[in-house]
Amino acid sequence: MNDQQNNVSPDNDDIGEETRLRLYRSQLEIRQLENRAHDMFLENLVKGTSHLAVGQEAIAAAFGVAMDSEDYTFCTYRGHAHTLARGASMTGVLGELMGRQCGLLGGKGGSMHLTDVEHGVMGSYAIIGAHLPIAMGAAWSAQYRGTSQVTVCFFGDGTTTIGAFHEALNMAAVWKLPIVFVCENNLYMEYTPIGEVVPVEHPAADRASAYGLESIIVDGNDADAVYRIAQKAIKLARDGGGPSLIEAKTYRHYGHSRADPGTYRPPEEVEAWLARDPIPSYRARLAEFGIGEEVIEAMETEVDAAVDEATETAKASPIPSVDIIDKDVWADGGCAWRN
Amino acid sequence: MNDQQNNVSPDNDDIGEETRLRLYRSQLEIRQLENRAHDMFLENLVKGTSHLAVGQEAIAAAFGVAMDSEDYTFCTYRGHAHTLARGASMTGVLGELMGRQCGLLGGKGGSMHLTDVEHGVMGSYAIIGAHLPIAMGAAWSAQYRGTSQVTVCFFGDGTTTIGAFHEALNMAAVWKLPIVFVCENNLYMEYTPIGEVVPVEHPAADRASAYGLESIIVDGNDADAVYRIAQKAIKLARDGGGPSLIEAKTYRHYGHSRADPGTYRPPEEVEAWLARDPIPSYRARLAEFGIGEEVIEAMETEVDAAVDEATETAKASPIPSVDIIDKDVWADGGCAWRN
Amino acid sequence: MAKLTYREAVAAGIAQEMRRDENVVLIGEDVAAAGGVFKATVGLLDEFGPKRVRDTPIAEQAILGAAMGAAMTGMRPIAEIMFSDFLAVCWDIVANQIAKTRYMTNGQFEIPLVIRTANGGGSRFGAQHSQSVENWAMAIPGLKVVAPSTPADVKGLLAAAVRDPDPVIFFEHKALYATKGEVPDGEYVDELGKAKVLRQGSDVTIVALALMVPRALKAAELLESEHGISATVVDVRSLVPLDTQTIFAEVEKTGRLYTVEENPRLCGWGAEISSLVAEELFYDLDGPIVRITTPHIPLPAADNLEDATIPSVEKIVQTIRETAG
Amino acid sequence: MAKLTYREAVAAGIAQEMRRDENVVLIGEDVAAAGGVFKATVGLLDEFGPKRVRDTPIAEQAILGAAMGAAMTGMRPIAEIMFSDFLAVCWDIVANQIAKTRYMTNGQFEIPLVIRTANGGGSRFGAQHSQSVENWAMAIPGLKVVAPSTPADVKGLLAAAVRDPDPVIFFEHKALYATKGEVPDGEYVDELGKAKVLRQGSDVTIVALALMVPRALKAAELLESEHGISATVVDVRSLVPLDTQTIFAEVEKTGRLYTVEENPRLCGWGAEISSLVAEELFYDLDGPIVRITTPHIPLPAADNLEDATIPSVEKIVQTIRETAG
Ligand SMILES: Cc1ncc(C[n+]2csc(CCOP(=O)(O)OP(=O)(O)O)c2C)c(N)n1
Ligand SMILES: Cc1ncc(C[n+]2csc(CCOP(=O)(O)OP(=O)(O)O)c2C)c(N)n1
Ligand SMILES: [Mg+2]
Ligand SMILES: [Mg+2]
Repeated sequence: MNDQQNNVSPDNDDIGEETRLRLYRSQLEIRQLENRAHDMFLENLVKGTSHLAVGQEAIAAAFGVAMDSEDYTFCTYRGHAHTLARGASMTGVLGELMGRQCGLLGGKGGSMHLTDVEHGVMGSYAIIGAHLPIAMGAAWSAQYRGTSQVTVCFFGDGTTTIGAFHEALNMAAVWKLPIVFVCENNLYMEYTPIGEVVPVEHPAADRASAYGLESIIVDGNDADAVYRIAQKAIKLARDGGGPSLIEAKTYRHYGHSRADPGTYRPPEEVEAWLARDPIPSYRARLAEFGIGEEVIEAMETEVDAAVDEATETAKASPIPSVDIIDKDVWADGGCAWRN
Repeated sequence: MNDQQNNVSPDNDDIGEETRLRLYRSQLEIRQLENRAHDMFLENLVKGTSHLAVGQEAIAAAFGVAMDSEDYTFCTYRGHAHTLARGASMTGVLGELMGRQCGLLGGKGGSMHLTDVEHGVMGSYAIIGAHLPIAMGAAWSAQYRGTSQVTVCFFGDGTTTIGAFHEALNMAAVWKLPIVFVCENNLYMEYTPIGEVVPVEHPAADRASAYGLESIIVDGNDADAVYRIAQKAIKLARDGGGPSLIEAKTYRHYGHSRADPGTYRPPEEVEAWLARDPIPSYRARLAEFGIGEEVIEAMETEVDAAVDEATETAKASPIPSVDIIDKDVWADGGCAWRN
Repeated sequence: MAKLTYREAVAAGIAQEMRRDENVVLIGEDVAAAGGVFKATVGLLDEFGPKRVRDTPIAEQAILGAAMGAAMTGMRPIAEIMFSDFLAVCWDIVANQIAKTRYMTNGQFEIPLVIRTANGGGSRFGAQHSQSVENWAMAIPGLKVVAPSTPADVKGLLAAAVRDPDPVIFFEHKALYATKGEVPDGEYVDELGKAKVLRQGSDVTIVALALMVPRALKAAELLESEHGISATVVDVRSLVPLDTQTIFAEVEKTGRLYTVEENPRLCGWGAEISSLVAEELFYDLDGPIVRITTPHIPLPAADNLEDATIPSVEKIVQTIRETAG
Repeated sequence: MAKLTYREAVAAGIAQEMRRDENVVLIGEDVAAAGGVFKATVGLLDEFGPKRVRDTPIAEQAILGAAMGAAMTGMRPIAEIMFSDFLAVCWDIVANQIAKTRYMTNGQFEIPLVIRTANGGGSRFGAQHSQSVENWAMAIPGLKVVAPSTPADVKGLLAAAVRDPDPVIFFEHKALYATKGEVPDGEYVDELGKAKVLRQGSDVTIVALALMVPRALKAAELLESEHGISATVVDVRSLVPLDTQTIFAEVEKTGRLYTVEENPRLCGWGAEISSLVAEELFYDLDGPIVRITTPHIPLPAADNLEDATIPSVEKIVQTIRETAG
């Protein structure tokens, strides 16, 4: 077990101002964009379903900052955060949620499948567990091709009970693949508390030893702590040391999905976690480390403006042409299954 | 970890003569019948494929003796042993291997699907992993219906890497089901050594903690040791204490299946394990515990005769009538999918 | 008769059967405390308690394995697979185990279980949460396959499925959950394997299923009122057993068959019905058999794309108008 | 031309492509050291080493996930699923992930991979190791589906599948592994999506696939010599893309279509072809379209039962004789 602490003072800063500002900015961008997406549901501008990561931003942000641009991200339907954290455009994300031409997938995929290959976002997968073996395959490919690329694969606590989780972890460990599996334990699968469906306390960490891996738990609401762990695991993978499995404790502020008000959660629990909101606390830490209020405020203003602009651009984008329906089933660009 | 020893002397016998004789007889029956099946392959009387458990008899025998007649067994394509150990008829087993009317399944299922509901043999399953969740379901049913039935589910070392293993263990543990999972670790999946595909030393036992279970390893070539562990795990299950996962170390004398001469195994390894053949050593133990040679020989003669008789009966049995092809797709006895 | 929504009819059907037989139980992800993600099982936990209405881990193989093992040993489980797309993660248990075990064991087991699942598109959920996969199930020997289009059929066919001694895959349509209809009060059990003639016409026979049924009905009205084409509409309701008698009788009368399928084109259930008619009713046909299907592509997510992909009333009208001449 | 067995042609096709392109790799259970349980990959480990020819754990989702992730990132993996029945345990990766990801991402990925698998009956392995499931694959938009009947086609189509930029499910037939045939020497690449007319007749057109092809050919000989019926035989070879041009041209000539399928009846590929012909060639037909299939039941194991279940030469002859009049 490896419970991460922050024994670092402003005089002894292993992270540094520039990185800290990136970590804060990334968290902010995610938070603001997710809240905007939420508002747009209410206006019925976002269709289908949508799964927000508000409350969980520190994890995506920390990995986003710790990863190299060539590295691969695989995430879930709750993947707006991980997608943004790699540098995908806000307009592309919002546009996809709204089913517009400017969407990352041109409107074809929807909120659960955000993908941006140029930024190493190798897809958001909507069927629980499926992306763990696929991410493992990308890691195998990097190993085979002899690149130094690392794959990071995000998933939830509820995902630790499905077969694909087990298959992927086992094969990644046997083949010593350059991959980091990140379990974001937000205490719930959809509406059911994770403790009711898993016989161990830590759904991921208590299983690491089953794959010959170290048990790693980190405070997922502390971007610095996650960043440190991320750096370590990514370095291990890059150096040929094989996979890691990290369990990051966190909490989602909204319900599971658009349709869910989250009323099944005890109010005390919600309150306690709201008090541990990763963003205000990180803001306080910036101040602690001597970063001026004006710098922080300027960044906040910038991020707000960027989200506003992305919103307007996405709103102004036309809906997709129905012509694309017949496109890209096959690599030849079409959909013909017969001559 | 719970490595079982035999610290029992003839004066201090926890098992007793009657049970020991049952254990020996069951092992013998399996051995003789499996060898007969092997001979009949060579004569082309057994069709399709077939997976012999020669060398692994102690495990099936010990559980067979430890179980109550109402209990449930679920096993694999390598399931002749477990089927016989619950009392299924030799003729029924051999007949099925030969595709005869007298077969346990009337010739419809073949060697990989032996089933005998009357004796609690709830089926042999030929797709790796599938029967673990199904066995778990039978255990849930016993719990739900409030019976005291225990389910025992056998599988191999290679089965510990597939998703269904993980799903079944997790749910059995969360629901505290009356089930005993028995991994027969014979060191190989088909032709590939288990060590090449699993990142831990003990493919089952090293994963028990992932389900909140005790790690249990037993010498699978020692029927007494397996019997003791079986009794304990069955009692735990019957008393509402939930599941166990047992790893029994053993070795198959033949290749994986009919088509496999097993040449990929180092000769020293084969020799070492042949020297640990469970049957001669158990015979020696009987003598140690004062059971007379004449008693043993009489039993051996009886078993030989029973196998001979079953062989002749099965050979004399007609092949199935093709009329049964259309029978029993549905509970109404027929196969109509339209009116 | 009470007016119920399609989703209320699900709960009503389950409750009816659970009251009758204590061996009927319900398991699935979030089916108990949350009442299901589609709210189709609301109230069941309260009435029947956590022993009979159970939340499970996310482990579809375990869910269906549990159901199968229980069904083999005297219970009558109803298992929910939240979205029918997820049948793919437990397809081995469905297609290789549940479907085949009775036959392989020469009839030693009955496996009376129901797998309920939310099928179909129209919710802008994208390609992994919107599929119509009733044809996957139809292709597997040993499974019965039902897909109701109205609240009354939901209740009656679900009850029949629970009482049936064979495994039944019960496809509920996501886009119909909010629809309302009269449902017989009191104990109500329908019969599996019976199609329903919903409208009688003289020119063409339209055979449809689930969400395609209301669309076919609407199309038939428009065909009549605007194009002078008189259409019979048959709701297939049950793909296995298949009521070929009813379907054939209607095709014989009109001499023209149209199938309206939500599943993508290749190997859909319409192909099977078409091939049956082309073999057994060839000489009664007055013209080509036409299949109206979702094209053979994954389903796109954006509203306008999804709407242009799944067969619409307009598409049905247009196709029939252009070919029924 | 060398005479190779069907199984040797598999290894020859893989070796040819691995020599050409170092991004081609092979993974699967027991494919490396053991050369495959059907001995179809013998020699590849020796030639290409353990980095390119890899044994895996028993974890089909991991195998196909590995292949998909690798294909998305520049490799061209060939993954073996030992028996096609086991596609059910990884059906999600096949049907929901591999098939749909290119489309869902608006073409951001190519997924050039091949899934080889041993399909079909005749080996007395029973219902979980003998299925013909090519229709499962055909039903999934986004998959190409190939099933060769001769060693030459194995080599040429396997090479074409490896070079194809889309995912291809390559069904090898267990009962054909031991058959022999001429295979072109040197680099040999065939084309996906082309059916082959193996025999030209004037009375009926028989469309067949894989093991059913030699049976259809034999049946055609008997029909000619013993019953005076002259049959065309088309080997479909590729279900997706489907060569409707070739099939239609032959049906037009004879006016009668018979499909011979090993998959169980409901929603088989023959239904799709039948429905296409009933829609587009209706007026060219001189009589019913007849499907000859394995009945809609799980496959029994005993020799005589299995033989009486899968379409045989006699069954084909008899059906055509009784209906082609
Ligand atoms: C195979 C499968 N089963 C069920 C679902 C429905 N589902 C979507 S999200 C979810 C809960 C996932 O919980 P967790 O892994 O903890 O992730 P979180 O949503 O908390 O981020 C479920 C059950 C699914 N998408 N795929
Ligand atoms: C899902 C699946 N994958 C592969 C196979 C082929 N197969 C049959 S037995 C076997 C090896 C199983 O090894 P293990 O679990 O150790 O059992 P053992 O044969 O040693 O008793 C394999 C890979 C299968 N039957 N099912
Ligand atoms: Mg969660
Ligand atoms: Mg083994």
